[in-house]
This record gives sequence, structure tokens and C-alpha cells, in this order.
Amino acid sequence: MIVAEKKPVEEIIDYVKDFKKLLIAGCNECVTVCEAGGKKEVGILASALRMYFLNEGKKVEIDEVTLERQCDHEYLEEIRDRIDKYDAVLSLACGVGVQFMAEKYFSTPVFPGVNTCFLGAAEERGVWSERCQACGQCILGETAGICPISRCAKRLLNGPCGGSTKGKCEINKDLDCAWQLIIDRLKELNRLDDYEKIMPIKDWSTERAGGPRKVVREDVRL
Amino acid sequence: MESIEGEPGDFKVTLTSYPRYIDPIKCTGCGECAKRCPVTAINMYNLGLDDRKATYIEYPQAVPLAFAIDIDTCIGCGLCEMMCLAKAINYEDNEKKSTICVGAVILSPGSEGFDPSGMDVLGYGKFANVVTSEEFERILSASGPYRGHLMRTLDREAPKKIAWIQCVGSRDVNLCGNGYCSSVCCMYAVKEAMIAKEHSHDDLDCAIFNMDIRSFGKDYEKYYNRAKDEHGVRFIKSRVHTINEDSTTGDLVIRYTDESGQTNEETFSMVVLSVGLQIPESVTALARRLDIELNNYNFAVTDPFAPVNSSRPGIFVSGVFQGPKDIPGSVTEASAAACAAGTKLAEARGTDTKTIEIPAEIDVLETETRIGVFVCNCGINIAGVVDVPAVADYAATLPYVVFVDQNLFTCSQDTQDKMKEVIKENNLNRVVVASCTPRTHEPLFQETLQACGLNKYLFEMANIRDQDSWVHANDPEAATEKAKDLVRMAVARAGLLKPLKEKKISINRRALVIGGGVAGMNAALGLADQGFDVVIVEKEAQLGGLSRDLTVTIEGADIQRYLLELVDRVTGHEKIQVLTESLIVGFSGFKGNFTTEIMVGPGMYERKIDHGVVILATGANEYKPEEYLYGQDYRVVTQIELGKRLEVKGADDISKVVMIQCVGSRNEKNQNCSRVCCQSAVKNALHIKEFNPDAEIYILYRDMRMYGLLEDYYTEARQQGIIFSRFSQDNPPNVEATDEGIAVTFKDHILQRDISITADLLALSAGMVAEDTEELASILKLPRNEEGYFIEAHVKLRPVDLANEGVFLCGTAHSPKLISEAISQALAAASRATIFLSQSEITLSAVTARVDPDLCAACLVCVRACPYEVPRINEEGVSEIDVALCHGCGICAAECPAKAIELDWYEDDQVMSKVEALLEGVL
Amino acid sequence: MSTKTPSKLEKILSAGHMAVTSECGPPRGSDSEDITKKAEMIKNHVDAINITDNQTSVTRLCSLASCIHLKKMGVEPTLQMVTRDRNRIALQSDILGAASFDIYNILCLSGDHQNFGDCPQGQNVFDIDSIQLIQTVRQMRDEGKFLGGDDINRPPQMFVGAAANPFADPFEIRVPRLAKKIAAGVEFIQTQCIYNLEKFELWMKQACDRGLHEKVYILAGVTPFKSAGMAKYMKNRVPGMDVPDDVVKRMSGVPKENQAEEGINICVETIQRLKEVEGVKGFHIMAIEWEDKVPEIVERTGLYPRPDIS
Amino acid sequence: MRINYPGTIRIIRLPCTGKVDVIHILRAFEKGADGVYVVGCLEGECRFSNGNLRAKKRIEQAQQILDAIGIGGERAQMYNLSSADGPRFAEYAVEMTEKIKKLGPNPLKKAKEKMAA
Repeated sequence: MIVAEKKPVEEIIDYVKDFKKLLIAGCNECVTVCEAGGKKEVGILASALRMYFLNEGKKVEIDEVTLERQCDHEYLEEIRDRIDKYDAVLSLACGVGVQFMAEKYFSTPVFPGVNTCFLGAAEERGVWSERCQACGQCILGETAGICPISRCAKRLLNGPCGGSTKGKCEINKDLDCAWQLIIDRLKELNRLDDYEKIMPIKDWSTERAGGPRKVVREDVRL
Repeated sequence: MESIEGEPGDFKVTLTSYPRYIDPIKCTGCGECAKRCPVTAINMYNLGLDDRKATYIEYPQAVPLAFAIDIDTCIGCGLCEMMCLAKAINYEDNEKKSTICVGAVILSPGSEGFDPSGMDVLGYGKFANVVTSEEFERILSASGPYRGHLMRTLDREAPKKIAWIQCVGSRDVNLCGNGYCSSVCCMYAVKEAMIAKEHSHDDLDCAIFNMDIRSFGKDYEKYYNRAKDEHGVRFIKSRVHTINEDSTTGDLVIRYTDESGQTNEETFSMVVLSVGLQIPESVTALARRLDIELNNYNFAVTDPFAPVNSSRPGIFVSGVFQGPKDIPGSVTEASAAACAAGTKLAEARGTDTKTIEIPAEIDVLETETRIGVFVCNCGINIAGVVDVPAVADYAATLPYVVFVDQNLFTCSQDTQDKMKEVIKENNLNRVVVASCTPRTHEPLFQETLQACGLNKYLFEMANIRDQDSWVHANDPEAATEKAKDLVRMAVARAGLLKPLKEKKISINRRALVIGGGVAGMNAALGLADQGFDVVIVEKEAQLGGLSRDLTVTIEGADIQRYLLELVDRVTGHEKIQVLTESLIVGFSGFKGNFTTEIMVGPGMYERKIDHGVVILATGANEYKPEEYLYGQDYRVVTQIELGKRLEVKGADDISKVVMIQCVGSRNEKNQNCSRVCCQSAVKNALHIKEFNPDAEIYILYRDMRMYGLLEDYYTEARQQGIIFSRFSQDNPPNVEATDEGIAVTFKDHILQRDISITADLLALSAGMVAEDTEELASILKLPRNEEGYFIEAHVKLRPVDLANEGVFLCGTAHSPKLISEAISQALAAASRATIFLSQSEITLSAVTARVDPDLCAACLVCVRACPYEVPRINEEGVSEIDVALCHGCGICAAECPAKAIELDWYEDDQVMSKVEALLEGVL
Repeated sequence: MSTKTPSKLEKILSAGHMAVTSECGPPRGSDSEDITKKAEMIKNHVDAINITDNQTSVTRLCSLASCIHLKKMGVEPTLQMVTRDRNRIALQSDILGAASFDIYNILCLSGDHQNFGDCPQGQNVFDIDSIQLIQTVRQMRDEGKFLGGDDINRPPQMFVGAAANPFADPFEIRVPRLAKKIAAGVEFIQTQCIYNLEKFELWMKQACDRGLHEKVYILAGVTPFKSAGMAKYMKNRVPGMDVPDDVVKRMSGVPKENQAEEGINICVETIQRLKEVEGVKGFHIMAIEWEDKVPEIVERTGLYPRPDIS
Repeated sequence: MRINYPGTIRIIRLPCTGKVDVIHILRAFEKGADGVYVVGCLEGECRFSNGNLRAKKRIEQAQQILDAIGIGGERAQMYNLSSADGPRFAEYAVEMTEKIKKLGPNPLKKAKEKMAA
């Protein structure tokens, strides 16, 4: 899923301090699951902002809503009838949701309430880590199911570098060396010989290098 | 208790009740009498360290929580009688005799701390800063004489260095005649040292002078290690000669001999004497009257295989009267005694029970909210401070309030009757009582609601006594305002309350006992003898478990004979079904209604058993040593192997034996003490001496943990010339195999040099390891500690329950223990299970969490946050909480990032309505 | 062996001589004298001088310009090139730039992570990695083609090197990794600084067992300690460095004023011992900001004078 | 024990401090409370295993937010005590009251007055 982190309240205040009517919009998908932008966080942020504005002597109205998903038109439509009431929207969805909201409601300023971090997994409650950089050309089949692009600090396709120490990355000893993981798993799979195959220079055009990407599925379109 | 006459099942007990001069039934515990009492008396609860009044309550947790008059100090001024609005004072009260008929009796008269006044050298009574451990407990207590501030008695100065002297009044035949070990002093001394360090504002130095540290209980060794290694408590192996006072500072100089025989001195600001447990004279007199046999230390005589049966049939014993023990042991044994007594009384169960008829519930959701408020004066407890009429008038102005009344004592029977009428007359559908604490009185008022056809959850209390009049007695005006706030808050919440349905679940009155060893079989019999069906699941082909390898107890009781009888009783019992060679493969359900899937027999056919409770008795095994040439040389054996050998071959052919203690215990792999190995060693050593009095026996140990009455055998062993030599963990004995024998080299701590013994036999006191229950624990979702022993719900309060309701624990599955202790614990588990099984249905609390599936994002936060693993993501892909399993803590509701969970009766709106009512108009 | 490039280093190695290389770190400024002075100190004692490429991710004068300065003073440079900072366009372009100045040696590296340097907030590139850079140079040289497939007019003539760290984890792939670099086309190897001789010899032996020493010239890397403090720092703080306890102990065992001398002694002893190891074809002396000691080390190990091949 | 403590406190009962959420604390300030504190069991002695540790985390979170919006994080606190420890309850009540007195009233009160004027 998409993993996001709450923005500091100070930063959010800076965005919205000059508005009079605000809508805080949560999203009931990824950001709820990673506890950054669900209904609960909407309530907390709304309360915090109400207090902030009152303390500043400003009269600001703040409403709360949590949409099922902010990356789908149909769900975003749910606030169509009242969007004009607001000077601005604070979206706690991921960057996708924030933009989709902004596209849809073109004349309403939309601000992000979270920092969208990465595509990751929940290792345990409160610990998420990156697993994928959406490069568009999956190589996991060659790397024993461990992605060096998202998990090696230098995204080396032919690692490890000389800094790998005791299974950890040179930049942070709490970080696993992705190539150590790959080698360990190759060994487990009895495929260590594959290590000596040189990975060719990667075609990054399917990653952001190729510009904004789009998936068009003719089979499911009408 | 004066006397017990008659036979088991039909005893006539004569009791004398001493006068209290205050009727405990009328007394509301308000305390006005004590407040007005002009007489000061010594407070013996704080061991004379502070004062109380002649009208008093012994301690805040006393049951019943009622006052009494100490007639020895009372001057008869009559003030209390004038003050008491409940009219509970009766100066004419006198001694009453009564007779009750019972079927069985349990004696738990307890013990007293040893009085060290007679031991001159320790200076107790002479030097103010020498206190007993009991006094020190009071000093540390928040309800103690110094309110928990660590001070010494002489000058109320904070001590900088405290010493504990162990074994005062224990393990000492010469000075006090108490040859036994009191079993508890080591641990309480360590605990006191840790708490003292916590309470101290400086870096308090704590030293414990001891002969052995006996931290033999479950996880106690870890606590001891923490005290030693992390908190720097010093443990000094020594014997204390004398304690002298430095008269200018009040400090105390301890003169002691250390292990090497050298005499040293060290100065402390305070000395605590760790006094042992002792049976008081009053108890020995009682035992004499009741014709209960006592041993030479005045503990009740019991059989190792019937540990709670006194010498007189139908009379059972528990607690320290049975033998020195700690709180977990006492609580366990109390349950065991209850089981043993209950077995004989099973027929009578439920015959005196009265059932209350509850009228059908009125539907309140569709009707307008009508709140009634009852403000209590609580005599003058509330009214003496709070302006009750003003509060009542105020309540009448609040939204939805249609009725207000005030009462002298709302809890009295007549007021309750009146309240019922009022509720009905006024069609009240929410009730607020502004009085005392819901902790004690909520159930009473809820019953009243139910009697009027109202759901009991339509009730709310405002605590204007404990939280108001009692604590703001000096500011009546503010207290009255606070009372109004509390009432306003309560009314606000009451308006939002909804009726809740308490689910009733029927109980399958059958028990599943996992493990057919001594503990499992005793637990099964404990239940079966009371009429409950029991299924025992044993994975081996035979019953008996580890005890099949044991020969005799240290007292000389024949274990194999006992086992034979036990197996006969179990297999012959019509209520018990035994499944051997069986494996548990599935488990589901909740308290009262479990289903267990079992693969049975060599054919592995599957059976499903429905049952209401589980008793875990999976046991433990002797550790297979990897140390000291075990398995490499036939002359190296474990204590169990040695025991068997002695049984078969005797010991005529062995003349030199070395035993090494703590093999596989108290080390990095297994931090805990295995509890039983010291006595195994002494037991086998004494047996060898019986066969061959000339045999030389060396026991190499780290601490000899011969707790309780076992100490006598330790003394005897030394008298018989068995040599005990201490080694330290970092310098263990060295063992080599030679043609002549096993050469064991160790450092003698008295001689301070290495000694080498070539032994015919080396016996390793191998510790205990829990049976491998990893898979079982994961199937049943039960918690285990690092060593693989199951974890009880609360060490002291619920020693045989698991946190998972309906699951109980006994025997060595809990921790290493002796056979008699395992039997006790098995009976205790049966007793706890009986409480459960004796009901035909149970009512579940309605305070449980509820998921709104429309909001749920299936994020797993509740699944991960719940301490009981109750929520699960169901087939619809949303979280679901089984009310039968929910404990009602509300953690999931607070954590839910989608705000999809509410805790009934504590819904967010209901909680926040109190905040909003309180702060109404502030902004 | 016949040579494929005009590189002096390659010629010396293929003639069967023990090669000696050293390195200079460019200045954090634009004064070219910093580099020429260092080179002056050692130019008679080494066959080629590596110029590091923003080592430890600290911004410095660029490697290519520094190499040009060496070239101008008649010293043979080895251009170190990391893939951290440039994408494949920039890398190829810089290779051509170097070739235009007749720089004949290149060392292909991935580079330290920018986290260690003065711009930890910067973006890294890693469009390709070190092994792929080896392939790139070889393709440009041998096939005369850019990565995109177009022909190069006057392809670069470069002797292609890479680093190898026999001590990094996991040890079991250290030799396969060397093989991988060889398969990619590397011609000479300069190793990480060697203090743990046993481990290096084990690695060398495993490499020889696979015959790798015949496919690539291996120059053993050495760095003299200036002090016991430096030994401890390298042991504890530098990733991928293996400094055994007894070496640290030996450094700490002598008085402070003699520690520098002891460091040189250790370095000299290391070279003496490794000269005898099968597969070692030369030495790469990395005297960090201590270039004036290089001549002494070279002389004391009998590697002076350097062969004259032109 | 009837130990006197300041009359500044009103108690709201919950089954476990684990039921307290950040929003409950913020709302109390939003409505004008000068201070909020949560009293839970001693650490390691939660009846529900870890509710009090969760509450501690939530108080910390509330404190951060209150600091950020100018109300002051110190106004929210967590205390732990055993249910048998009346004196300590009173001690904490005094401590909290003094702390809040020092900090003065909830700044929102003044802000509101100003706006009204």
C-alpha cells in the first residue's frame, strides 16, 4: 500500500492560516491503514486547528469528512454539492488523492495534510518499510524476490557494494543490505550460481525517467 | 472458634463473636465517629509506628469496611454515639456464642512474624534504627506511618545505606528453635531493597546479608538477578555476629564473618531484620482444641499426597499454617482446600440459592428521555459539607430531568423501595444517583432499576462523596459547586445512555484436562468427584508423566504406589474419560463453550470434544545435561537416574559420590531456578548414607534452596557428614573422566584452594524444562514465558487462572515444583474451574466493543492492538469482535484510525458529553 | 601478454613487473598546485596516480581536470569515475573528454553513498552501477560504440580497472563478485586497504583456484596508519574495512611519537609479505594526505627504481 | 483516606486508560479545560495488559499538538499509580494543579473574550 506520514501541525497551519472555511478530508484507504489520514486523524487535526484559530482570534469554520477513497471520481463526487462552501480543502489522502481532489475541484485550493512516503509493507504495527519504487519493469524474478531498486541505497543492479557490513547497509546499520538479503535467499533457493549473471543496464524509461506514466487497459475499457 | 463437633459432612461449630460496639451492618463506614473520637491509641496495623483513634477501622481495605471501638482505650465519652447518624453505636454490645452447621472446615489461621526482641546481639528494641521487615514494609507503604516516605525511625532522616539481615527466626535451632526456612524472606528482602531504592531520592546502598538466596519461585531468580546486576543491590554471603549503634549518629555497625571466615565490619544507617514466619500461640491452642496434629514447629501435619488434609477428616488446612509459603502458594492452596472441602459437599451445591425475579424490560428508545436524580446525604458524610438541597434544586434545572429527590442514605433498603415506586410513578427512564462510588454501589442501584423494568445500563452515578465532600471538607462552598458539576456531567451522560443487552451463554459443564500426569489426574479427580464430566488428553500411552520416573519423596512416601492408586481411581471413575496417545490439533470457542479437536490413539482418528473449561497440566521433564561429561561417561548420571539406581541396586558399591547443583538452571539459557533439585540431591544423598553410612558425599552448590520444612533434611545431611561446598557461577567445578573414577576439581571457599575428588559416581542435579508446548500454545493462543512455562493471569491474585477466561493451569506446566505442590495446584485449578462449571449459564458484561462495518477499513489496527486477540477480519472483509471474548477495555476503540469501533456504555459521545457538560459556557 | 591500450600501467603489468600505483585526492578548491605538488612528491616512485572522484561524497575539484593537470606534467593518471553523480550520458561524455586528453587508465566505481558527504540531501543517480560502467567503457573502446549503439569517432583507449573489497560482507561472494567484474571486462583491480592479511590471502587463494589471477591484474591496496587513533577509526567507523585487533594493539603499543613510524613499518611488512602471494601483481599505495611517505615505502620494499617502459 | 486535594479536578471514569484517545484530550481543551490528565495503573500492572502504555503515547501525541498550536503541551499529563495509593493521587492532584496555575488559564478563554469585545 501507499505509506504516508502526518505532516507537522505547524506546516499545515502555515498552509491554511488565511482561510475562513475549511474542509478537512480524510481517506478511508491506505492512509487510514497506515494511521496517517483516516477519520481519527481528521478529527484530531480539526480540533487542533479550531483551537489554533480561536487562539489567534480568527473565526474559522472547519468541517470534517472522510471519503472512501480520494483516488476515484465517484467517491470525490460525494462532496460536490458542498465544495463551494469552503475556501480551501485540507486533504489527508496521499499525493494521488490530493491531486485528484485538486483536479476535480479546480477553483478550490487543496493542501496536503500528509507526506506521501513510499509503497511499502507494515512490518509490524507502527513500522512500515519500502518495498517497491514502481519502476514499471519488475526484476524480482532475477533477484530472488528482493528488489535492489527500492531496497539498496544505491539501487545497484549488480551489488553489493564494498560497504556492506555484517548484512547491513553502509549508510545505516539498522538497514538491511538488500544484496545480502538477495544472496541469502538465492542460497536458500539453491540458486547462488545466478549471482554471477550480470544484470544488464536497466531501461529506466518505464520509471519516472520516461515522464508521467499511464496505464491504459483496452481490455477493460469500453 | 471454640470447638468442632461431629463428623465430616455434619459438623457443629461453636463460635464466639467478640463485641465490636459498632454494628457492622448499620455502619456505613463514614468515619465520623473516628473523626470525633478524642482518644488516641497506638496503631498496631502500622506496628506501633503511629497512632489511631479508639474508634477505628483496622486498615482501609478491611472487610467489612466497618468501624469498631477499641474498648481497652475507649473512655466512654459518648461522642461517637451522638455523631452516628446510622445509629450503629452500641456500648452494650457483648460477647456472643453461636453455633453453625457445616459439612467441612478450612483452617487458614495464618502466621505471625518472628519477634527478634530476645536476640540481644541484633539490637532490636535497643537501637531505634533496627527494624523488623514487617515494620519496614509499613514504612515503605503509602498508607504507612510515613506515607511511603523512606525515613528511619530514630530521626526521620532519609537513610543512605540499609542492610537486611536474613534468617532472623528461621534456619536457627540454637537461638529460637525454628529449624525451618520461612521461604519468603529472601524474596521480600530483595523486593524491599528494590522498592527502597525506588523511594530514595539519593543513591541508596542496599546490602542483604545472607547464607543462601532462596529465589526458587517462578521467575524469582530473574528478579534476584535484576536486583543484583541492574540495581546494584549487594548480596553478602555471611553470618552476622553483632550489631552495635554509633550513639552520635544512630548508625549501626554490623560485625560479620564472610565466606572465607574473615571478620569484617560495615556501617549502615538502618538495619532491617528479615524475620521469619511463625505459628502464633493462639493458633497452636486452636489446633489443640480441634484435635489437629501439629509437627514439632507447630505447622499442621499433612501427607505429601494429600497436602491440604489435616489429621482430622473433614478439616482442611491452607496457607502458612500448612507450612511456610508465599502469597501465590497460599492463594493456590486456599483454592486447593476449597476443592478438597467441596468434593464432600458437592451434593449440597446450590440448595440454598435464591433467585431474583426480574420483570420484562420497558422499551425506552422510542419514548422521550425522563431523567430522575437522587441526591444522597450519606448521613452527614455528604450533607456535612455539600449543600445537598442546593444541589438537588440545581439538578431540577438540568435538561430532561423530571424528578429530583434527596435521601439520608440512598443505599438503605427503605430508600431503595421508595426509589422503585418513584421510578414507576414518574415513568423515569434514566436514573442518576449522586452519592458515593460506583465501585461499591453501582450494582445495588442497577438492581433497583431492573426491578422497575429498566435496563441496568440506563444508570449513571455522580460521586459527590469520595470525590467531593470527603476531600474538600474544608471548603463547603467549592464542594457544593463541584457537586453541581458532577451532577450536571452525570445527567448529560445519562441522557445519551442506551439500553444494552447482556448476552447470556450456556455453559458446557465438562472439563478438558490436558496432560495426564499427577497434576492432571488430581485436577480431573477434583472435578469428577464434584460431579463434572472430565476428559483427560495424554499424549503418551500411559498416564503418570514425569512421576513414572520418580521413586520416593524426601519424606519417604512411595511415589509409585501412590501413582498406581491414582491411575486406578482415575481410570475407574465413571465421570472421567482418558484419551491416551492423543494430540490436540484444533481449538475454538470461548469460555464455557470450547471445542477441541483431538487425534486419538495410534490410529489417529479424529474426535471433537465440547467442553466448558480447560485445565493445562502439560508438565515438565528433567533437563538432559550437555555439561560435565553427561552421556559420555556412564558414571555421570542425573538425580532421577540416581534415584532409580538406588531403588534397584542400592549403594553398597559406591563409596564416593559428588553431586553438582544447578545443572541447566540459573544460567544464561535458563535463568530460573528449578526449585526441586536441591532437595533431590539431599534426598538421594541421605539414601546413599542409609545404604552405605561410610560413603563420602560432596554436594557442590551455588545456594542450597531447602525451603520450608525441607531445611530439616539439609540439617540432617550435614549432621550425617555430607559435605556441602559452594561454587560460583563463573568458576564451576571441573570434571574429568579417569580410569579410577570421575575426577571433580572445585574451589573450596573456606580453604580458598582447589580440591580434587575422584568419585565413583557424579550425580548432576539437572533442572526442569517445560514440556514442549509451542504448538499447543499456538493452537490454544496461550501465553508462555521464555522458558516455555504458561503464564498465569496474575502471579498473586490469580495464580492458577490464565488471562484467557475458562482456562486454568496446574503442575509443572506452570513452573518447576514438588509433587505435593503440584497436587495442591491441581486441586486449586479444579476449584477455580468448579466456580465456572457450577453455573448453568453466565451473563456477559454488555460493556464490549462493536465495529461499524461501513466505516471499517480492515486495517488490522484493532487486531494488532487488542491484548486478547479478539478482533478478526471476517468473511465480509471487515473487523468483527466477538462479545463473548471481548474484555471491554476499549483499547481498540481508541486506536481505530477509521473511528469504526465504539465501546458500549463508553461511546465517544457518552464520554465526551461529560466533558462538554463540565465545560459548558466556559468558552 | 600483448597490450590493448597505450597505458603505461598496462605495459608494465604485461611485461611481468610488479606495478606500483598511488592516489591523490583533489583539493576542495580550484588551486591546481595542490594536486601537482602531491604528484611531484611521488611521480618517480609510482607508475600511475589515481585521482579520486569526489571521494566519500565530499565535493572536490573534479577528477577529470585533475588528471589533465597530471598529464600536463608528464605523469600517468588513472581517472576514477563513480556512477553516483552522473547518468549514462554524462559518464560517456566524460570518458570521451578524458580520451581527448589521452588519459589511458580508468577505474570504474559505484561510489560512496552521498549520506557520508557534504551534500547528504542531494539526489544520487546510479543510472548504472560499477559493473555496468566497466561494460560501458569496454564497449566504447572495443566496439567503438556508444551505449545507444552509434559509432564513436576515435574511441577511447583506456585500460579498465575496478576496485575489489576482499573484506566486505558477505565474504562468500567476494570471489564470485570479482569473477563478475572480470566477466564484465575489467583488466586490473585495485583492492581495498589490506590489514587482515590472512583473510586477503584466503581471498587470493580462492581467486587463484578459479584461475581469476590469470584474467586480471590484481594490485593489493595498502594504507599506512599515521596513528593508533586512525587505526581505531578505520576499524570502527569505515564501512567495509577489516582492521584486526592485533594491528590496533600494535599501533597503540608504541609511544605516540613513534606511531607514524610504526604505521610505515606495518605497511612495508605488508607489502613484503604480499609480494610473495600468488596472483598479486602490484601495489596500490593510498597514503591519505601523506604522499611524502610513498617514496620511503616504495624504496624500503625494494620496488624502486620503477621500470622504464616507453 | 479522605486526603484533601485541590477542588480543581473533575474525574471522568473510563474502563481503562487505553480507552483515552488524543481527540478526547484535544476536545477538552477545545471546550475550555485548563488542563487534562490521565491517571492510569502503574506501568506493567495494567489490568488489560498495556492500556496505560498506549495512553502514555497518546498523551505525548496530544502534548506535541498542543505545543504546536500554542495551547501548551504541559497542560496534558499522564500519571500512574496503584489504586491503593490514595496519598499519591492527592500528590499528583496538587502537582497538576500547581502546574496549571503556573501556566494560567486556557489561552482560548482570553482569545474568546477578545473576539467578543
